[in-house]
Amino acid sequence: MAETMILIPGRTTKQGVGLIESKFKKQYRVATTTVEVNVEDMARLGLKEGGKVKMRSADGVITVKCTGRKAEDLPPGILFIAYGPPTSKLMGKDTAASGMPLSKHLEVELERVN
Amino acid sequence: MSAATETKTEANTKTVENATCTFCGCLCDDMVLTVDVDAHKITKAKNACVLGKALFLSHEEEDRPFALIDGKPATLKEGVEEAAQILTNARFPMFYGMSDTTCEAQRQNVALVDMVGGTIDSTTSVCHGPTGMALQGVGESTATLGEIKNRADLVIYWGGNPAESLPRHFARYAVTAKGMYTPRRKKDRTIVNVDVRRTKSTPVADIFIQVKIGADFELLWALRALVKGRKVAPDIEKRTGVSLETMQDLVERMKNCRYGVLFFGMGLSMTRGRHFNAAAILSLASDLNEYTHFIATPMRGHGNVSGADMVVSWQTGYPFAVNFSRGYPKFNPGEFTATDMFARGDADAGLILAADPGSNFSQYAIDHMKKIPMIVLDPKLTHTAKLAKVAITTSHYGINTGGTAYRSDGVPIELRPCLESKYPSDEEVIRAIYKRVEQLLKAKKKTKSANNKRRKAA
Amino acid sequence: MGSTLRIVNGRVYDPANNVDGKTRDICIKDGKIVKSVPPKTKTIDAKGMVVMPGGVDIHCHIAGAKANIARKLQPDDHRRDVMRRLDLKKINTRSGTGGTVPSTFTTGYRYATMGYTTAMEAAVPPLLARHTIEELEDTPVIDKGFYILMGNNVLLYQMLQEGRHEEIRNAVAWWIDSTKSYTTKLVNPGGDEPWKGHRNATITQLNDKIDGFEQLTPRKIITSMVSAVEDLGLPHPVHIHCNNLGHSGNYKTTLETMKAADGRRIHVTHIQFHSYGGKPDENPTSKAPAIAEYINNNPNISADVGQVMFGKSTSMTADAPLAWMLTRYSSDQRWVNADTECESGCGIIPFAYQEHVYTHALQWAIGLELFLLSKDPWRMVLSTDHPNGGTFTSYPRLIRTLMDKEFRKEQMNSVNQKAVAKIKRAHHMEREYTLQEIAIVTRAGPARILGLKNKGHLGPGADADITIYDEHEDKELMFSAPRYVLKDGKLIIDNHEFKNNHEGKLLHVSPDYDEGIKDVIRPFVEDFYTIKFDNYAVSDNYIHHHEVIPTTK
Amino acid sequence: MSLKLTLKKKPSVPVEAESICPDVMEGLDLKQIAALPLHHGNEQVTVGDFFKVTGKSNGEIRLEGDTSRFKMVGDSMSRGRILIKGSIGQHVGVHMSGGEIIVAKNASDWVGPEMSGGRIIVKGNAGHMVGCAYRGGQVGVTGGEIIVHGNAGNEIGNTMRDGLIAIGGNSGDFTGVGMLAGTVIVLGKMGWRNGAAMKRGTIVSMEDAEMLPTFTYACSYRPNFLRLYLRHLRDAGLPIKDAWINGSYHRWSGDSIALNRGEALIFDR
Repeated sequence: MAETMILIPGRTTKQGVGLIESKFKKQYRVATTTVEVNVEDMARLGLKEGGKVKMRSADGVITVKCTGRKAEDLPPGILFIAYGPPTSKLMGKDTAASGMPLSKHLEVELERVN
Repeated sequence: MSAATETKTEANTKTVENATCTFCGCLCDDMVLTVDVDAHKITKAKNACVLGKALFLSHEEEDRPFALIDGKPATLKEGVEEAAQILTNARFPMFYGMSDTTCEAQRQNVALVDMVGGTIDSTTSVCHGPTGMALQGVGESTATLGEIKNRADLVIYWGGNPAESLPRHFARYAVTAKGMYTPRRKKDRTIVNVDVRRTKSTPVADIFIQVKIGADFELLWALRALVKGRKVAPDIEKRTGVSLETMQDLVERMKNCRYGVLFFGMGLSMTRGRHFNAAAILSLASDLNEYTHFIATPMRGHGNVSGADMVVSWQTGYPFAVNFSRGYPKFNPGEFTATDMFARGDADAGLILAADPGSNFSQYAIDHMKKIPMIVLDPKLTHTAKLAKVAITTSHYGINTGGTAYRSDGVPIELRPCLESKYPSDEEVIRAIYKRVEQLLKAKKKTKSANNKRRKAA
Repeated sequence: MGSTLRIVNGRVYDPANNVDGKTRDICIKDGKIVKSVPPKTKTIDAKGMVVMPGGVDIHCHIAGAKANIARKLQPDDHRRDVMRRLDLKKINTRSGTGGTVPSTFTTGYRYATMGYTTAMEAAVPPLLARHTIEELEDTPVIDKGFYILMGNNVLLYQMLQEGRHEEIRNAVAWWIDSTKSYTTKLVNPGGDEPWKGHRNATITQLNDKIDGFEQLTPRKIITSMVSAVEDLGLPHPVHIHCNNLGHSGNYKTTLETMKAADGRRIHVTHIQFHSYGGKPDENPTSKAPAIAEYINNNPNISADVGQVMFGKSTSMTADAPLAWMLTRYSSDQRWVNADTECESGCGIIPFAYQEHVYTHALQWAIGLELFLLSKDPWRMVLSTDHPNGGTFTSYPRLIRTLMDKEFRKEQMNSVNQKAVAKIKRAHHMEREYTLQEIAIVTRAGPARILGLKNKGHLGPGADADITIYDEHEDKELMFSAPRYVLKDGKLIIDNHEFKNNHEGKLLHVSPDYDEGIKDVIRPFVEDFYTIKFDNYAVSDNYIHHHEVIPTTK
Repeated sequence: MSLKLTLKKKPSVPVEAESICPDVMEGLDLKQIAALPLHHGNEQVTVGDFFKVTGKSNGEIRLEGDTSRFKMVGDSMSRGRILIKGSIGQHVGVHMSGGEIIVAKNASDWVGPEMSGGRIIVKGNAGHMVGCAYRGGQVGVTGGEIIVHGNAGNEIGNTMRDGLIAIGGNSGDFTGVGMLAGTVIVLGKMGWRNGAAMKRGTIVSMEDAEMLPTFTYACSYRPNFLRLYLRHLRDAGLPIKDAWINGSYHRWSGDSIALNRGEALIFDR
């Protein structure tokens, strides 16, 4: 079962520290491949903490791990992930004459892997 | 750098005081760095936050070749020569980056792009470029951070998470900082956080307002209407997730504070509405000046991204997305911005200075970068360096190289490097490329005019 | 090895040396004017031409934080006015954009092509001096310096409140020295505290108490700064933008400010904007005669006019409440406010002066009246407060307006008649400036007021900054396109063509001070600024081509 | 017989082609036309380098081939006609004051920015910023008309002061943003936040649209002027339904943040 949600990529401290160390090392890779999901959404979609999920936008698809966030912290239907090469794959090319495609409001289909 | 601030404590260590951390836009200039001279390492970074500590303490000069051409090690001279050849032969080269380097390097970079008739854009376009465009539509009311520290009694964080991206923002500037008219720190301030989700910044707020995703503009617009004493549609709560009472309460607080500030992040500038979201928050602050003193200011990520704005503006008149194809500057975001030029397939070469679009641009843009000759200057191996034809290793600004960086509020700071590097600075490399391109272009011009003469004679 | 040059057969206007249109040779060696050069020397034949020292702009806004915001703000202003990159034989120039706030390179080139060789940026918050210096370094050809804003400095307020005059003098010296600036500037002294901290109000009377500083008034700030600058012997006195700029009835404030100097030297800038009669919030009237008369009778006062020129301008000022007031009169949506901690405010709005608007026509006419009523051109010099009253590129037109009464009358007839009805008939409207008087108000006068001994004249020892004009009936044409311009003896404009690039100097003053003052300033900076005290001063790394102008002490 | 420019080779990078304009080409012979400058990136080339030039210059220019990388065609055009057989690049008809441009396929971003007269017809889709002001500009289109048969992107008619912009398909976000006056008609669906900060002027859509919280519903009525406009658009080839001509519209007034004298007319099904 896939559900359409809004993905917000953003900065985190872990991603920042990882990026200083190296974009090719574990800390950065883990930080940028873990998506936060509302726990209620997780339950509905049958997702487990640390389980793999697929996110598909009109422009690309990535597979990452998921982690739960309390409903009052992250509203249903919203996903959060640290910026990184994976999120770039989901961005479109159209900038609407603004210089940057939407990078913090990505419509994605979220789906459990396996 | 004055000698007084650099003291040798023991035989093999030295201390550099008042050094500046260049990781984020806070540009904290109160670092006390202890350097183990023999080990060529920074061993202590007093006053640094978690990001700053990582920056200084994990700094290690990788033993990389001075240059890579097609992935193979090369000398600096060979790298410069190859870069110069690429730029001389390009018709529509794109210069991008500049957020993690000094203004001195940025100035040379604009000189180079001016000479080759290319296009220049900075990482501004992927963070607060829309805010720059909003400024061009509606203006802004802003301040340096010290004025906020001294005076602000109402601080609103909107669509940003400084606790994670600018860790010392609260303590140095806006929440727990002690100022002239805010001696009791947080007690003298009301902190509001507006966001679509709870973040690590939310706990510092006295008031948290959770706005529905994608409804920031509507909320800002409704607040503007209320400030102006106009009505808003009754379904506003349904639209924004925020009740009219909450809005009215916020409006009263904003109108009645002594000095109010709206800090905003990419939650506004990079979500649907972009420059209009930014224009809405800038306008809200301006509107409020009918009642009290109010300012709005973006929170900016990279160390010297503001410097890139500054330099490009003073040299060309425009802040970013500037094209020189016709021998003079032309500005048009969407046309001359880097992601557009790469994703559309317009650029036929690229020079990336201190940025990594290979990891944060869209796949469309990255795919095009792989097709054209790219030149990269960076201290580290990056995704962009991996796809580049020429990758030149440079020293790290702020750690190895001195120069100027602008804080996000426009305050310029002179950097105090603490470690020497065997690698050249960005400025030196750009200068070298400039010199070589200048020679090549003169030669090209000569051949061209000779050819023309020959053609005419024939 | 010295390069030499001789300019022959030109009619020389060198008022500082009492040369008024006589044919004289000018000899140049190593960038300086000398008595003689060997007979076999390259010459410029200036037959039928007018030779003057290079122009000196005493008050303009060309570099630094607020100019840069004004640039970013107005891409619409740059688009139609571009400057191409030139591939010259020896060196390439840089491209740029113009409009009311040109890019740095364009600013330098345009001043030079107009025959101006020195310009002073008039308002810089000390905290942002480093930015101004970087921009000035990218402003080619001309020599330049800048004034730091000291009229709303909170630390100085504290010292003044407690009567610590000795410390004030040392602090001012430290600030001048550590920012590499030229003098102190007061803008709407006392106005920032009510603006920033008290619901966007401003201060209106010289004797008003300043919010938070019960013992302080604008008058005290002015007199204290006049004393400090006089004691330090800065080459240029306090540069004052009086309170109440633009408000009807403000001429009284201006007179009071000049009287407050009590016989000591002050420079009152863009005085046109401060010469209005009438009641607050009503239409202004001209009080130019009263202001001109006071200045004529008081040799301690110098002023620049701040002429308004019709067309597009950008209002950019450290007087933030003024910009806020102007938004009421602007059709442009854009307004910028920018506070600098503990030091200054700033306001910017795109603006346009229109002939048919009563106030604009009156402002224009008041400026002309001040010029025409002035009896001492050495003390009432030319400026448009670029780009506030108009851009510096409009100087040639202004010069023609002063030199050509028929041209002036034509313009008088095409502006709002209600505004100029009285002024038009005045006797002084018949006066025409001579070339010698123009040489005074555009170069010799400003140089003397600035205390620049090597500028504004053509005597031995002067910098070889020289402009040679074709003599022409149309003075606008003549002054907009000099035949030759020399900077430091180097031919920049050669037969109307831009031939050479040049790096101008930063002119700054380095007064002595008691090192102990740092211990007084340091704790304040550490507490109430956001950068470390040790990072405040502009280091010598920023100083490349420069000249320290000596103090008179 | 009109002047025909047939593309010989595709440019490797975008070309600025403001020479391709009746005002520039009128009265020139074929050789002179072939020698007119084009700007291929930073390199100045000629019309003849890219196009085979045939026919006769009589005020009408036909462009043949894939010209989607040619920018600024018809810059400041005041008369005559340009017929574009394929797609066209950015800034077509920029600062146009008269004449006509017809694009058979698609047009890129910035169609007719800051135009003051004349007409541009795009048979396919158009990009963003149709009939807008450039960044920083306080006034956009001041006259003329732009008709797009297909869809168009964001900021249609940004700060326009007069004239007509009609979109046959859907429009993007911020349609009619900051309008000072004039008319924008969208037959399809508009995106988000239409008419934000508009002072005066009219935005029409035949599909439902969510209005900003600062717009107020005024009434439903049958605006007379709209019939004229719609008939005119029908004549221009847009598929105008009779129901639209005769139908009733919900009138919303706004934007109350600005003057509140603008209106959005949403077709009442």
